[in-house]
Amino acid sequence: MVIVADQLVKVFPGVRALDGASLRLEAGSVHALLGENGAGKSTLIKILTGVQRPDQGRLLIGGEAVTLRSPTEAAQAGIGAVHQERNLIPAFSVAENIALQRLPIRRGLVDRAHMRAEARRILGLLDVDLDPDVRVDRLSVAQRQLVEIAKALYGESRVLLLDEPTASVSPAEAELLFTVVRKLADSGAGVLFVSHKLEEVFAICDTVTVLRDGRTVLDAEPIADHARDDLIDLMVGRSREALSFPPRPPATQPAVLELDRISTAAGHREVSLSVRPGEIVGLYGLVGSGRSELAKALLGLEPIESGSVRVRGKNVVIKDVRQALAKHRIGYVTENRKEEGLFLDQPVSRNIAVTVWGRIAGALGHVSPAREGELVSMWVDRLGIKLASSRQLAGQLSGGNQQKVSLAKWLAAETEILIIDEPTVGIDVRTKGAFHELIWGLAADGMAILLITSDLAEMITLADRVLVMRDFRIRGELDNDHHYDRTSQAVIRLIHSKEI
Amino acid sequence: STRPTESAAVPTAASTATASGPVELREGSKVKVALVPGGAHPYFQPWKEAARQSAADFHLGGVVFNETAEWDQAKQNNLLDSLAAQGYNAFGVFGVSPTDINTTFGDLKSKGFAVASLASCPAGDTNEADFCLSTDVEVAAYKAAKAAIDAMGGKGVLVHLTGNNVDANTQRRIKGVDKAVEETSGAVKLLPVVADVDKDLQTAQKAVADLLAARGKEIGGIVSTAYNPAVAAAAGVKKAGLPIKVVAIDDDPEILRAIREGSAYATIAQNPRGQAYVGSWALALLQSQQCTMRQPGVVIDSGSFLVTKENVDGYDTERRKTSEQIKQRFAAELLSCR
Amino acid sequence: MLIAICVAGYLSLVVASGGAFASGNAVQTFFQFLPVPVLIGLAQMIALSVGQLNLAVGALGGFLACAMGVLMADLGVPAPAAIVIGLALGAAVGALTGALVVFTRINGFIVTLATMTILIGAQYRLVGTRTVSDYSPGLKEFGQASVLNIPLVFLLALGVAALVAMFFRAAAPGRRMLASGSNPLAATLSGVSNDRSVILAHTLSGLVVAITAVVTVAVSPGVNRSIGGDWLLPSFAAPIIGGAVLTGGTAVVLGTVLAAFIVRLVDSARAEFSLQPSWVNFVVGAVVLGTVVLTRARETRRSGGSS
Amino acid sequence: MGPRRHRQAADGVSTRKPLFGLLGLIVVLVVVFGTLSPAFFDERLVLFPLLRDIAIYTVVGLAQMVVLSIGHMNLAVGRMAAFSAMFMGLSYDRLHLPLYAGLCIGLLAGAAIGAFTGWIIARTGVNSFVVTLAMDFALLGLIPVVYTALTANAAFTVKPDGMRELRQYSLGDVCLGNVCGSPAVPQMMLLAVAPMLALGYLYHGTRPGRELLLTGSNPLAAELSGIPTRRRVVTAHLLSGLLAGLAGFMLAVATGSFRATIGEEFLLPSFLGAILGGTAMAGGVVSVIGTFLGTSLTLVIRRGLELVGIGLEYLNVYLGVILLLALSADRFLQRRGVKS
Ligand SMILES: Nc1ncnc2c1ncn2[C@@H]1O[C@H](COP(=O)(O)OP(=O)(O)OP(=O)(O)O)[C@@H](O)[C@H]1O
Ligand SMILES: Nc1ncnc2c1ncn2[C@@H]1O[C@H](COP(=O)(O)OP(=O)(O)OP(=O)(O)O)[C@@H](O)[C@H]1O
Ligand SMILES: [Mg+2]
Ligand SMILES: [Mg+2]
Repeated sequence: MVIVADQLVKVFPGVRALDGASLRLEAGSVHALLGENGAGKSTLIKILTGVQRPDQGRLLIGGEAVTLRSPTEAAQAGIGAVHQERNLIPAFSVAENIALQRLPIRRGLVDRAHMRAEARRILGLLDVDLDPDVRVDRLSVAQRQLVEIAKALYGESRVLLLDEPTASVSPAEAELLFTVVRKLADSGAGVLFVSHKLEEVFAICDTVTVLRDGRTVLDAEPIADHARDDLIDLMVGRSREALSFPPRPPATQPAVLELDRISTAAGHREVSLSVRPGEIVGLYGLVGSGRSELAKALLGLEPIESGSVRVRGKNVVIKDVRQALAKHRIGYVTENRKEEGLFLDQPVSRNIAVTVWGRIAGALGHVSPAREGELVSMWVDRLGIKLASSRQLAGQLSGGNQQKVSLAKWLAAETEILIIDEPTVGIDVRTKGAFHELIWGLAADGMAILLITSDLAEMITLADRVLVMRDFRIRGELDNDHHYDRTSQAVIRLIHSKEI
Repeated sequence: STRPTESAAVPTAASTATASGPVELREGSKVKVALVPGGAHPYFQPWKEAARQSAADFHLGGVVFNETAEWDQAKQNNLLDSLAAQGYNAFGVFGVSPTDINTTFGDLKSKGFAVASLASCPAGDTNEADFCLSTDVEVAAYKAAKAAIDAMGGKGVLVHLTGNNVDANTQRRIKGVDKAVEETSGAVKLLPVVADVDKDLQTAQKAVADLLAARGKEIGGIVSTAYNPAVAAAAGVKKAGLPIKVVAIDDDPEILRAIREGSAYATIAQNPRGQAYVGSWALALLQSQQCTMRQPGVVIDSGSFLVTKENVDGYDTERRKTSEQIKQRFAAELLSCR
Repeated sequence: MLIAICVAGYLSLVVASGGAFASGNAVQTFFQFLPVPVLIGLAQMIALSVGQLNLAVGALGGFLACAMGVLMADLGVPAPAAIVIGLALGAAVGALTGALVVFTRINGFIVTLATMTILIGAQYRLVGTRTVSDYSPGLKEFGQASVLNIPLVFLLALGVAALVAMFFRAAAPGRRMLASGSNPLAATLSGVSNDRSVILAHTLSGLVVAITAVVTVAVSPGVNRSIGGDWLLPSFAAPIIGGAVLTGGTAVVLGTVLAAFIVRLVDSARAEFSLQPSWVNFVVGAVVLGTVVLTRARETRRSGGSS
Repeated sequence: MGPRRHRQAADGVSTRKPLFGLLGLIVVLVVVFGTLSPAFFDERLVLFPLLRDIAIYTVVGLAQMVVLSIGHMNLAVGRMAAFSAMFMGLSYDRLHLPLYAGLCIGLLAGAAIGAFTGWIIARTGVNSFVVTLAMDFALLGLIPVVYTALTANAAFTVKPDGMRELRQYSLGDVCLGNVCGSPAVPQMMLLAVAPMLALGYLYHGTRPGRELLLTGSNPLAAELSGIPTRRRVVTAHLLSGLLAGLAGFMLAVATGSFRATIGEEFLLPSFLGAILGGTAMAGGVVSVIGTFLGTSLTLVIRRGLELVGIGLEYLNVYLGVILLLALSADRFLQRRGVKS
């Protein structure tokens, strides 16, 4: 069976999200859908799953035209999807979330036994071992991601649409997913795979479609015929050279941020690290190794049980983020934009300006709109955030652009110490490059940066030193020579080192 | 018992007959009377009928009965203004808030309207209205309590059920009952007042049930100065089968029924019909410039009647007689007419 | 937690009253007036479960009670028929409200406030200021009947509570309602229709209110325009003290029942110690706050109420 | 907190404030009622008292709006009004203070009780609904005790100088040279306009105002963006108490005495005005003008029905029906507008 999208157009107030996008998804193949942030990938997927109705264009399934009025209809047509936003019911069990599409009924009531069995079977496919009865809100980011995939597989989808499924999972878990995807494809399913990680794309996809500004610029061609760079050129519209930074002379000034044998309620033990001005210290680890929570503890959001925090040489106790920002000039870019980073129902301008009001507010806390306006537009330009107007609601931006906004917020704060947690999750190649240059530049200008990322390539591109964390302890440190193979080897070795 | 009121009323009636002839309203067609209670309540229902009748009897331009004030002084003020805007020029009002109503009366007077305070007088000792025709809530409560105490044989434990605790009228009812109890100099013990139980029938019913469950044995009498508690008390006592004397105020059919079947001992009936009927008449005389009050703001007792099983069927004729006497009293003593 | 408070409270009352409070009569009185708060609490909880509010709980209840009263007393409709009509009417009004919310997209708060106003008016149209009391003795007997001093109406309420709990725990529509309440977007993407959930929620809410009205008609000496006038805040207090979240996604049947129980305890205490109304209000305030602080404080350190 | 916010973000319509719609509705209704009963335009007997009510209930709506802005509620809004009115009455009755001095004392009391409520919420993290409900009960108990102890009829009836004038005077009484304001607009309206301007500036022009909105929009993100969310919670409830107090004062002046029953009718109108005006219950979105318009709409409907001579048998029924019809029509037109 093939599914064809023909010349789709979708207009939102102020944006043409899709502007003549076409897609041809063959059964039995893994099909990559590439494009920059805001290119229209998620919109296309929302249309293929009946979440949104196209303004123009047609959908054909197995040759005949169809209109999908709701996700249910899409499911009935055999289309399953993992959307970019997390879409689980926190208070429900894993099994129930997976089966929510079609709850099995026996004698008028939900048949939990059957539901559990189904869940086990599907989780088995992914060979993830998760208790089907555990509540989803007890799961880690990655675990939730896997549940979503299981959910999409439920109900024998013949077509599977994956919108950045690997954005927040560890490499190992990603590998797992890929084998499943292959299995499905070989068994005759059609899989559409959206990702900004081109390595993955080349690893598992057969064919590729590229969107630019809502228009299809490369239509279902064998991926083998294309090199990484010309795909990037197609997405971006102009060629650009891959960037790599030379190692820098180690920073010399005294450390501005030092953790000395910190133990936290969250479970960290004896964590020590220090960051100098002009230095990027990478904190690597698998999902759930405790990096974000370390950052949170540092900002007073998790109680610190023992050890000391020194900022610019002085012992400090940080009560909350406000204090960290105002008094110590420390900023924290959260990893989880929807819950912790953004105000989805607020204009983008406020989302960005929130950290600067303290600085620009005058008497009576008056904020000059002009001053705010120019700051906002400056950062919108510098990060190339794609929006209709700065009054647009953050919730209406594309996933990647939302991520940019939550970063812009902290860059605008002009702190001296910046903790960045998973900065480039779901960010397209070009912008990723821009981010990297930006972060590198910030350090060059003397900012002290603690970088948390699960993206090893990114870590090796940026970090001067890499600390490896596992199970809430620092397992080791190594200097980064920005040489991917060598350093990655070393990091992986540290992670899997057996010594306690 | 109600003897005093009457014996007080009768001689004056006699005297008027001799002093001056009855006053006839000459030209009522320009007078439009609005009768405005504080809100919907059984007590005011007789006003409706009285409104129709006075309009017919005295050939008035119109008499309207409007209960949309919903027990909110601000709403009532607006309502009065709206009615004025519609051309009504004489107002018989039961003020929602006795402490505010003088202000309202003042405003109406200053706009040149005749105003009567019906069924309750403004708090304090001034009355901005032309006259106040009522049995004061405090007096009514006092009489109810006395009736209950008499029925209890002058001793025992009495409970007082009433409405919104922060309402000024409630405060006056509480005073009335307290007064009656004090007069027994300790022979009657009054339990702490149970207020705020008029919100809805079930709140009242619950309160009564809890009360009887907790103190039923010792209680000798219940006096209820609010409607729902009265209905609830009658039913509750009947169900519990306790020898408790329930005395209510007002004579809503439901309460009269309770008296007939013996679940309530008595009620203090007032004279809403008379208030509205005589009130409209006097207002018409004033607004048509035919008469003026000799003593503006005077307070007239509209009468109150102890209703028990014995006189439950007869008390209304007695009441109509009183109304007639009040009318004559107006003619004889209170009004000075051209 | 709530259970502990209930038991402790009840026992302390029994002790304080020198055992009198354990006597059959007192027990019966205590439970006689529990069904209504429990049921209106449940009705509100059902609306809350999808993130809706139902301000019309009291007005609808009062209207239905009066309607049934008038049907039986004035039009001589037999009790069973009147009850069926009442239940149907309740569900219908609920469904209509839900439909209005869904199709006009007007805030549910406004819609139910408007329906509340309308129903209050209708209730007055029906009975004016009189009290309708001479209807089906059979129904009134049922209202007073009890087994082992536990009133039937209370058992009825417990039955309803059990059904509601069942519905939210095990019935597919119930689960879908919770999904909609907890995260509408996710629900949509899982093929759950939020609109349907909202309509269903209001319908069920209306139905439970109708049951409350039936109980009211059975228990109280009569019905008049005051019925339901005092239901609004209690209907919210019970589920929210019980742990429901205003933005939806929760169904706390047990909590609601227990919370209603606690409030009822305060009533009884008021009578037992013939407390001043002012003091009682203090007590209620304190109990409410105390209970919730104890149950919730550990849960959330996040600032502010959940709404 | 998620759901409503997602719902809003999902479609732009529900977040845009229906101001013009409301204004249109009000105009239409005024015209209709005006033609049904020309008395509607009687300045002295209709417009003046109507505007006075609008002034009072706008302030009531604002008192609710400020807590809605952080996603909270204040169920004690009426009782806080009574509480602060009580202090005003006290200061006139016992301290014989002039009108505005007493006002200030009362407002302080209102702000204090509001701040206290907010403080409890911020400390315990308990749902504002429950805390304010409890506070309502507590005050409901406290206030009568004080009044019965100090007054004969649960009210302070002293009338400080200027009270009568404030109640009766209109802009017609303030003249520059020989040009006078409209006699239909009560001077009390100024007491509503002042807070409207202040709040408008607070929310649009200042840091604390925006921080209130963001706290309502997403408390966790607000905390993580360096907003002192707890302090903001206190701020919002403080303002709520303050405004409730002001409304209490205005009502007392309009009706005549500072009494215990002040504010009993405030609760539902406070929500109705704010929410009709486009303020989101979930927090993060407010509209000051909207609150004013929403309040006006409901009061205009009621007053119009009164003038047409609708009795209690139909008043409430029509009130609800008209409200629903009007809003549905408005929504319908809005969506048409968006489509085209
Ligand atoms: N509900 C909406 N309202 C308004 N604009 C929207 C809405 N949804 C998407 N858009 C706009 O449509 C464009 C495409 O969005 P989409 O999410 O499809 O991009 P994308 O390709 O998924 O980007 P990313 O890789 O960052 O997820 C963006 O400019 C976005 O701002
Ligand atoms: N195995 C697990 N089971 C349950 N919860 C987990 C697990 N691993 C992590 N979590 C939770 O999920 C979140 C992710 O862990 P955390 O962010 O602290 O570590 P991390 O190394 O920063 O992971 P990430 O790469 O997602 O940032 C934390 O709230 C953590 O408590
Ligand atoms: Mg996307
Ligand atoms: Mg993390």
